[in-house]
Amino acid sequence: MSLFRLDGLTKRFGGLVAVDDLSFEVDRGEIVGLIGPNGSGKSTVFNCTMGRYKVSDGSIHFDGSEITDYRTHEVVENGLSRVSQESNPITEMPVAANIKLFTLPNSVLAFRGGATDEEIYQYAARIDLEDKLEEMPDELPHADIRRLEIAKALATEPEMLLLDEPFAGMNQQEINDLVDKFEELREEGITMIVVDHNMGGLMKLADRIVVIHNGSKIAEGSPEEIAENEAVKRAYLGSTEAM
Amino acid sequence: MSSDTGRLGGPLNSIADGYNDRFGQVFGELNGLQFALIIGSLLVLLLVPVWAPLLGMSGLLRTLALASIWAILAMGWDIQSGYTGYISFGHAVLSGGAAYTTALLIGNVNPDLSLAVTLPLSVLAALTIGLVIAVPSLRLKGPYFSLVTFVAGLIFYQLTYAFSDYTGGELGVRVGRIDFTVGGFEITTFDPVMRYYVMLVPMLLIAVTLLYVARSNVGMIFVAIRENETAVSAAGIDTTKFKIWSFVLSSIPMGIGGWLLAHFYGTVNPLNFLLVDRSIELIAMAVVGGMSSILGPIGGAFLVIVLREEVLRIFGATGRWVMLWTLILLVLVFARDGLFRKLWHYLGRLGSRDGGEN
Amino acid sequence: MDMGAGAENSAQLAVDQVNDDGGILDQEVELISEDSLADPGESMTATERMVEQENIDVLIGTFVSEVTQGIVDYVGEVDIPFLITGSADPITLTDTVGEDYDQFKNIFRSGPINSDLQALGMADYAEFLADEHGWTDFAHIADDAAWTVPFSENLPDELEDRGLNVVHEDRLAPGTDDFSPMLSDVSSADADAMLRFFAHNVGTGMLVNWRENEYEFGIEGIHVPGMSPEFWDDSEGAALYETTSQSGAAGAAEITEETVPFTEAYVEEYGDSRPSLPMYMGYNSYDAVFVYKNAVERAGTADYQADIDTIVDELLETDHTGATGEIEFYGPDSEYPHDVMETEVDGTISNFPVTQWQDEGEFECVFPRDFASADHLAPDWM
Amino acid sequence: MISAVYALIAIGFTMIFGVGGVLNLAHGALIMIGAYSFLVVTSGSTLGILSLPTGIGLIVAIAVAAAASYVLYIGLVEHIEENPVITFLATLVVALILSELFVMGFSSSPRTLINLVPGSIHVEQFGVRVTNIEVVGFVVSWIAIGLLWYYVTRTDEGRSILATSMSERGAQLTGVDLPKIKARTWLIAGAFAGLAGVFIGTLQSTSPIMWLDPLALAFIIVVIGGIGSIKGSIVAAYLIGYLETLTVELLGAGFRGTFSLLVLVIVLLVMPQGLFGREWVHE
Repeated sequence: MSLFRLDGLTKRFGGLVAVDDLSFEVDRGEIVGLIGPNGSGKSTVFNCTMGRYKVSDGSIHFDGSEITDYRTHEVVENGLSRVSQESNPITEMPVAANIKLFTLPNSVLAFRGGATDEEIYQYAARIDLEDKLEEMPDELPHADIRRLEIAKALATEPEMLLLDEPFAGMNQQEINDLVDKFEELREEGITMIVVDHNMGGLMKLADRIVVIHNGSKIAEGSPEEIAENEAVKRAYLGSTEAM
Repeated sequence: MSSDTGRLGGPLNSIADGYNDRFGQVFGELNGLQFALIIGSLLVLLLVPVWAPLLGMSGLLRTLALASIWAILAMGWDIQSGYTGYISFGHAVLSGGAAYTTALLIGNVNPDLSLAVTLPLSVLAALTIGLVIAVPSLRLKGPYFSLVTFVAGLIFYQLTYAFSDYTGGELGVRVGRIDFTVGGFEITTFDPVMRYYVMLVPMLLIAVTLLYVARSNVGMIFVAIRENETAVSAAGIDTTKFKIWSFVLSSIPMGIGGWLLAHFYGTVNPLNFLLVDRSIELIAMAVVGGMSSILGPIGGAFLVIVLREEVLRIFGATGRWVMLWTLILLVLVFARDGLFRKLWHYLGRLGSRDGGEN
Repeated sequence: MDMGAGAENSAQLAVDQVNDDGGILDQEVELISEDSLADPGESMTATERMVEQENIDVLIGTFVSEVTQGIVDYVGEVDIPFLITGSADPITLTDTVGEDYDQFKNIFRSGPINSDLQALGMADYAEFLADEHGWTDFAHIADDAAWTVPFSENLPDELEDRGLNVVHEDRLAPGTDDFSPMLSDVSSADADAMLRFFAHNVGTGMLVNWRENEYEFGIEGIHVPGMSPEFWDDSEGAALYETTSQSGAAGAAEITEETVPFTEAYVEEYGDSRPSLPMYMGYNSYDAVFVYKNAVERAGTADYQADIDTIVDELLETDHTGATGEIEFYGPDSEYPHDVMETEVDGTISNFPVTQWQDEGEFECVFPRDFASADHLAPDWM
Repeated sequence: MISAVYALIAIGFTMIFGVGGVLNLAHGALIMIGAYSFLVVTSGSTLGILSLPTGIGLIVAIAVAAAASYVLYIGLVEHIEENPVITFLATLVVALILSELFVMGFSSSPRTLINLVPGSIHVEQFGVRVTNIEVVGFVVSWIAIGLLWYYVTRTDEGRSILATSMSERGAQLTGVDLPKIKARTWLIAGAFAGLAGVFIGTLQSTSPIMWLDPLALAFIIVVIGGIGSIKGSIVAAYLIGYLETLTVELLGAGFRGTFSLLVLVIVLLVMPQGLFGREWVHE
């Protein structure tokens, strides 16, 4: 049985259909790439999944339960975590506290608790951020801020990560390092959906790729198959973007 | 300068370290100077009945008792508005609601009800009103939330007139003073010294409790909500639940403060309890002292009340308010982080510079 | 506030006169004044400060009922003689002195007569209007505030009992700013006069509307802002023809032989500042100083901490001819304990005079007839 | 009739929010400034030497309130406007300070303004009475609104205000001088408040507490009409006018203000964008 399943997911904004009857599944341990030209609805899929947008139609299942109408924190409690496109650390708190926040119990009476310093160090170490724990977020270079976002997501102990354009703004060296990290995380048993608008970083990483265009799925298959797919090429040509 | 504080800072720092070892985890760490400020203020406050008459300022007992109540209210506001960033402009409704509950119980049920009945029911009323305001309005953000709470204040103010059969309209209701016996010892707030402690002790207890909350995970989550609410829900934390929790944590001190204020004045009326000015005053105190620090609002409350009741009296009844509001405006523009936060950080820098080896 | 300044000036005048005359019990008298800003909280602070730090011997004043209400518990506790000279709500005495005499026996009202009695006075005045102009149909409009409750509860019945009609009744929220609906209600009820009781509401907008529309009814009753001698200027003359009752009748009439000399002395001393006349609380406060002086001199002591009972007994013996009239107090067991008694002339209450703003911005005393300085005028458009 | 004056107040309030995102709680105080300026220059009772004709008084009131509004922006709000809550608080404190200053300067006793146009119209058949000043208030308010409408839709300067209120960033990109636009908006809003002040001060009362009620009303109107929308403000002003009359009829005078406030809260919670929210975006 699949770990994650979208079933006819549809999201309308007024008259505009951002996601149109989209269905696909992700198996445990898989890394699936979700690609499409700008404005094709990739981020909307994540926003629906995370409970940020209300789903217009269709359903979302994760780990055996339907999470379609869950609110964000409930989705996260269920083992899904998202690394969003924009970095939003809390600038008033150092890196360690930013990570710690993501380990706090969702209980108003839990005055103490959350990760110990040692555990926070471990989360940071998984993404090579362990040297920056005392720094304030606005002192960090871009790539480290992105790492912090991943460390925060990892701190929620997810079974599956939704990665929204994780390579944006990074140089080739940084991308390669990050791809290696994702491989390691997969070894540790984390399932991933990676959104990107091109296939660059995904060719090596993804087991399977889903392509959406104007909110609908137009292709699905191994990276090699997708690279050859005519419909995908047309979609990207239409939007004058290179794959 | 640095040699001065260096001499002083050394021993202070070692005492402060003793404190830090025991309580630093719970209430936050202090350096020697900060520790001295806290302990010094505490001693000064606890010993007012000793030193004020010697200086011929026994009126201070009254002023500082009032300041203690307002400090409770300002802290109550701070744990909700200051920490979560959902700035309430109608917080006087919570304390006023508690005061009016006491008033209605004493005025319409039984004038001899003991505080064991009126106090819990009043706090409960503050809590209920807090939730009635919070649950629908916390969906709004920024100035819109402030607007709704501001309007809630106006509504409650007008309701006291609309239901004047029960509330006594502008006359209000007489509730009398606090008068109870502990172990054969009668405590009455007609006595200025006892009254001072009846107001000061709850203030200190509430301060310790709220400091504990503010320095805990809960406080951290509140601040995170203020800074970035979506990030908090992405952390698997139900922000709505915590925002409502902040109102709950706020309502309790507001309720206690409202109850104390009712008995401090001896009457509950719309002017002293529900007028929008009262909400603005408590915000002003918190902001002047330094929002989201708990200690700042205490300092702010004492500063504002002492200025208003003692220092600025030379400007006359109306002129005093002009001066007070003008000073508050200046703080808003030039020191919006708050005077006591500035002082705190100054001591922090001073203390760490010469206490580097600690 | 004008009212408070008038009271302070008048009390100062009384104190100066007392000192010129050798003081009280051969001691020089000092007046200490605090502005309560009509705020019960402020007044609490001020009272406590005056009692505990300034060691005052007697407390005189309080205009708004909520301020009186706010300090009575404290005053009762410390036993200091307290002469109320402004607020008229009967409950400030019946709920205190009347409920727990021992605790509150030090509280008196030396003026004005309480609002239950004022309602009777107002009924007398309505009969006078019926006599004078044939006005028999009245509208009753009051601030939606506690101080007007005695009027709303008593006056309409009292008027009906006397064969007059109450054709419209309404209460106005404090701070009402649009008076047109109310005026047109009164007008469509065909009232001859509107009896209005305003302290929180300021009828200036209403007066402008009334005059411009030439509504065919008189505006009578009690209008606290309209008692200010500056109200004519403040309202740019819109006050013309409105009446209000006020102790001392703004000095326009010779209520007793004290009234005019006091008014003249006031005008000489303070006539150039606001308020240029003592206003009702000024008359009452002036009288209160003498009431207290006489009582403690008879008692032989002003030491309330030691001997409040003697001072209270002597206050109860008061029979003083003041600027507002003859002052006597109701006894402890009467309906209005420690309240100033109404005085009567020809079956009409006489220490409840009514003044009217007449041409050229002068207060004229129009009621009671006994010492009126001018005839009551109906608006010239009626 | 008076609803037109309320609309005038609400429009000023909403324009400032539209272009700067500032809730100006000192807006009511500007109304007070207008009323007292009129009083000072027209009435012999304040400054004996000055008793100018009322027409000039009206112009002075507008000018002084506009200037005060401009100074408030340049001197204070411009420096703190990036923090909405501090601005909210600071403008409120300004209103409180002005209120106390007016108590000191003019005493707390309310004043009446000299009537611009004495007299009234009485239509016997319908039993309707209207004072001339109400009629003039109505007409002048609509003329002012009309002029504003012409200004923001037909002139380049005015259009830039409209554009800024739609999108601050967009307007900036097209080379609009933002600080200048904002200052100009405050000037206009102040002038409107001054004009409204003279009518409110005549029809109701001129007192140091006259700032709160119009402010609360402006809130209600603006929120119900949709913050930032001129059209919405006008519609809502009339809506609230009728609603208040209805409340007085049905529930009694004591509930007049409360009911409007309740409607405000409900509107805020149910449809925070108001009746005409973001209207300018679509135009």
